[in-house]
Amino acid sequence: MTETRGKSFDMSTDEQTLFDANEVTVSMGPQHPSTHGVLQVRLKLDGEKVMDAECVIGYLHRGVEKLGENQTYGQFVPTLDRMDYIAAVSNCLGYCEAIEKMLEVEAPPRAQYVRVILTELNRISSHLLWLGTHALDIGAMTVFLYCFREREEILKIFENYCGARLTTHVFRIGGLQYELYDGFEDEVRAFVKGFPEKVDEYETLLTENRIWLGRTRDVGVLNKQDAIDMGVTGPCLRASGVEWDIRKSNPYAAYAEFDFDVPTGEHGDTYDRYLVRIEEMRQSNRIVSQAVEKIPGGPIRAKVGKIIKPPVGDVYHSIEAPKGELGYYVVSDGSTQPYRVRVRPPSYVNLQALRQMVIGHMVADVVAVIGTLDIVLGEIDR
Amino acid sequence: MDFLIDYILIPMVKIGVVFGVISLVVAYLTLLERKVIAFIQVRLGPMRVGPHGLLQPIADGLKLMLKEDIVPAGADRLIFTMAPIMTLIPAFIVFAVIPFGPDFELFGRQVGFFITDLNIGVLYVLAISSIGILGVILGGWASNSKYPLLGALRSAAQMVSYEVALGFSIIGVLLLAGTLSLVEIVEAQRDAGVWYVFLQPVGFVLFFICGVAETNRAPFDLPEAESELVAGFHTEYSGFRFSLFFLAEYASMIVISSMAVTLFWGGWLRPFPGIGALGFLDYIPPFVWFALKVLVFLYLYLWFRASWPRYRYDQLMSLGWRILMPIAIANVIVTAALALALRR
Amino acid sequence: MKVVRPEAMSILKKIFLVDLIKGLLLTFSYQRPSANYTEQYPKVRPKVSERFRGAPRLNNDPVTGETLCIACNLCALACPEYCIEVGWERTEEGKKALTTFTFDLSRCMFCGLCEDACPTPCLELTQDFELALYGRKDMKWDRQKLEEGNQPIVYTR
Amino acid sequence: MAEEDPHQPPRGDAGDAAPGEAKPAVPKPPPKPAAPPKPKGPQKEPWSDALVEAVRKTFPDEVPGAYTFLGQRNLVVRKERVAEILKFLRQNPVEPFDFLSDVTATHWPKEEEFELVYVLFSFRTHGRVVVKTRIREWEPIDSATAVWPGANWLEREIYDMFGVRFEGHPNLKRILLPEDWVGFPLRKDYDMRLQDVEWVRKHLGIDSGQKFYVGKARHDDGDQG
Repeated sequence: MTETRGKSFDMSTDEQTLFDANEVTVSMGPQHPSTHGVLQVRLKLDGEKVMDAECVIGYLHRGVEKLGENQTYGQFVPTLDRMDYIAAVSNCLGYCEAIEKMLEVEAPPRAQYVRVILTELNRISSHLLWLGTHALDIGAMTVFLYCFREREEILKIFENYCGARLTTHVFRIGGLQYELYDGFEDEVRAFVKGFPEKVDEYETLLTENRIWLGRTRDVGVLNKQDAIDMGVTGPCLRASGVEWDIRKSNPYAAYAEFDFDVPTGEHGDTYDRYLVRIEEMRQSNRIVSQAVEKIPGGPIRAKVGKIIKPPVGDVYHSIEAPKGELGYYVVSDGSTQPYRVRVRPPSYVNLQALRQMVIGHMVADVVAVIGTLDIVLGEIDR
Repeated sequence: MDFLIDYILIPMVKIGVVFGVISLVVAYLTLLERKVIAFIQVRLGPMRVGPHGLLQPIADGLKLMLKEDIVPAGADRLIFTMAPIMTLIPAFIVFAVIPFGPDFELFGRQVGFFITDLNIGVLYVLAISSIGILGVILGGWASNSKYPLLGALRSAAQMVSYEVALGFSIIGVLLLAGTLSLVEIVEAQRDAGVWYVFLQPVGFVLFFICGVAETNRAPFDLPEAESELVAGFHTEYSGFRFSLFFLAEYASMIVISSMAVTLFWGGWLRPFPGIGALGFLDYIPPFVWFALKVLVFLYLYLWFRASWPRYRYDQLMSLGWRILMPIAIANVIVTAALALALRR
Repeated sequence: MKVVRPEAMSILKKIFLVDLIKGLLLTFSYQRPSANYTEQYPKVRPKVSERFRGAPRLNNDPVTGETLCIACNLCALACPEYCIEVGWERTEEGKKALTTFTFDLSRCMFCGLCEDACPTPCLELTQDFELALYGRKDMKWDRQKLEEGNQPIVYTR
Repeated sequence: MAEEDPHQPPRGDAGDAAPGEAKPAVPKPPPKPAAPPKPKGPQKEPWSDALVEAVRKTFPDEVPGAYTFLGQRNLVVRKERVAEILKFLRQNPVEPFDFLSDVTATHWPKEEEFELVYVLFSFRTHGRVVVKTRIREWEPIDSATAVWPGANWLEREIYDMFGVRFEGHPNLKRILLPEDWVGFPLRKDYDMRLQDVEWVRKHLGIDSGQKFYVGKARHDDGDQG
């Protein structure tokens, strides 16, 4: 991308041309400790200052969309888990709901509630992983392990529920495959009860820490207009001051029945994004605590035939994944296989904003900004 | 004969002992670091080699020695080879002047618990420890790679800035003790009956902060910031040469801790050396007191590393020049004025 | 809802490094051994959940010892990775009887769709999770291996 | 075997999804025009409200269709002034769609056409509209980057996967695939197993096992090792 918006360098001043000869191009990644996967960022540096940055992606491209065209609707679901493998449940939910929308069926209320609980737990686990790695990038290594400890509890719930921890394949089109196991509510309740004080612990380590403040405040600023223009979604957009959460604006599953707030920031810097995500974890916790108390009874799967054949047509359905708007555009030609599945990956679009966020900052800030965007390369490259 | 024993044999034995003990301590410091940080992070750390991983440093050392030694294509071979040695040697020879304890008698001979007592010991430590940085810079430059180069640049700037503040923070102690010999500084604290940290708290805090920065440890570990520069100046190093850098870093940690103990925490002296009522503490040998105090400081190093994020390069610079330097200078002036006033 | 930034610290708190010391105290308190979270994996076997989707197994009838598989091929059709091959022949009565069953574990992603599709309690994903092998060839499990179940190498230390 | 497999996917040419085999898998036009199964299912319903009026007023000849399908509002436009229409939609006073969620494409080989799909979102009404336009193969289309800079990577991906050229795009080159890759993988005539064998050999130094499958759309796999 060549257009430069927001904060950019004026290359025409004398000072800049004087030092042009000292520019050095550093390739950060694809093997680098803090590019969160196989992202390559080509940095043009003047000393430690970033003059230009270019993302090179595609190292993990597996052709998920092509695979989808060659599998039946039901078979495609486990493949989706491999996209954003940090938030596999969200991927699954978005796709299943898109197909349900096409089939004009609705998952039964019990399934909806379980979906909400698992998706919100997944959001917490995704944010925990983000917080851990983001803090690790900035040098606070202990937060990483504490976050993983809590994430482990969530993964245990997933494992008990559906038999897998990461690539869960947890929902099916039309509802759920697995009935809740004995003790599910108790485990979730125990987690929900203990979690807020763990968040307080992370905050003790980071929120007021002067080094953390220095590393995150006014770093990677993305103002409101730029964020909208760049198509940034999720916590990154909300930190820039846009109050938009698909769970509120276009409620899906059972989200309309729960009481929660959408945290927004003001400055659009790394510190605001940190605060927004921390608050989102608390809000997700709140949703789970409400949902687990009133799981309705009844069937867990709507009547969907063994062969899923949606009518001819197309549908775009999007949900609020932990990283942002996760959209599925499915075209059906009436057969058992989708004619076209398009995934709108939130990380992919958010990563576009990296360039304008890092120009003018230092190398160390590039690491902080990559961390704060919360990208998952499996989703970007698909 | 006496000449031979006093000036050849005893120093040789001492050097051998100190070198051996320090090497061992450095090796086990790596284990201590892994264990302490592991426990802070609710983990166990190395557990497989020996009971509770006690033989881990030896296994690590063996592994590093047996590993292939890679010199990258395009690297400056000679300098690339020399750089780790240039870092390691200064880190070890600093121990020549560190007093581990008072004189003691051995076979009817008065032997000092230090290799030598230079009358300019403090200067010697400062001078030698700044040579080590040369190896870091050269190593980063000779690798012919961009990340090491950035790491070397960072460490050069960092060392230069913090060296100054470090020097200033010691001056308060020197004013009080009136000597540059480390042994005499400890003895001066004994005579004064109080550790200098109580007279120079600001000086001590400054010294330790600058010391952490000097040794490139968290939160000032910018030259090797693994999440930014991969591994900083030693990115291209492998095997034994890498382990030399590694040893040097840990040896300098011990140096800074020993210096802090010697200058501010009364060296080998027991707590409250002026209070006779605590005389029973004298039964613990002075060397143990010294070792305990050094251990506390080493623990602090690890504790900091586990708890705090890392500074950014420009923040580090502004901290050094804009905050630490003025405070250090003010401390010197205040100490000098008070010392002058009280002496009258 | 706007997130609230913490107020600026007072000068006194700043000088005495209160923010940094708070963090230090927290990390210090976690050194107590009771807070430890590590599992010593090969020594202590982790308890895998009942529904865990691990190594596949073909169940036999516990009484007669005959296979429960009716060779319906549903698992092979359900598999997104096409890693199951079912071979059968007609018996004299015209019924299908299982002859071979090949499961390519190297391509399996343990999604559980084959298990869901199986109309009998035959094909099952068990709790075995130690599936590392030295060669890809061994990853193709035949009927015998599937019926015996996985025999993982047990490491003692 | 065939009588018991409801899951039988049409494993033939994935292209037009017509099985065309002897297996009675998915009979596309139901042979028996029996009772009422045909009208069942969602239908496209014409959509007209103030927004459509406004668009039609500004671009009288450009909007041949406007319909809703499953509650989703679709606007079919002609390709010539897509960027202008998008700009109008972003700024129109009735319902400003200030957010571009997605740009994507679908290949329709029978018509030799590509359908470009723009998904817009309005922060004010929380409504979505899907703007669709069709172009012939190799026909260029105006880039939306002038309206939303965020369309940059999305359009690059379409170029990468379908070979659609966007005029006025600042940096139109491949994004997910290597720069010198030959072929556009998401076109329907690009088989799932197909790949740029030359590229793989040149850059990875291996003979890909999948070269045996070039041009052969088969799912049964031999031992690739």
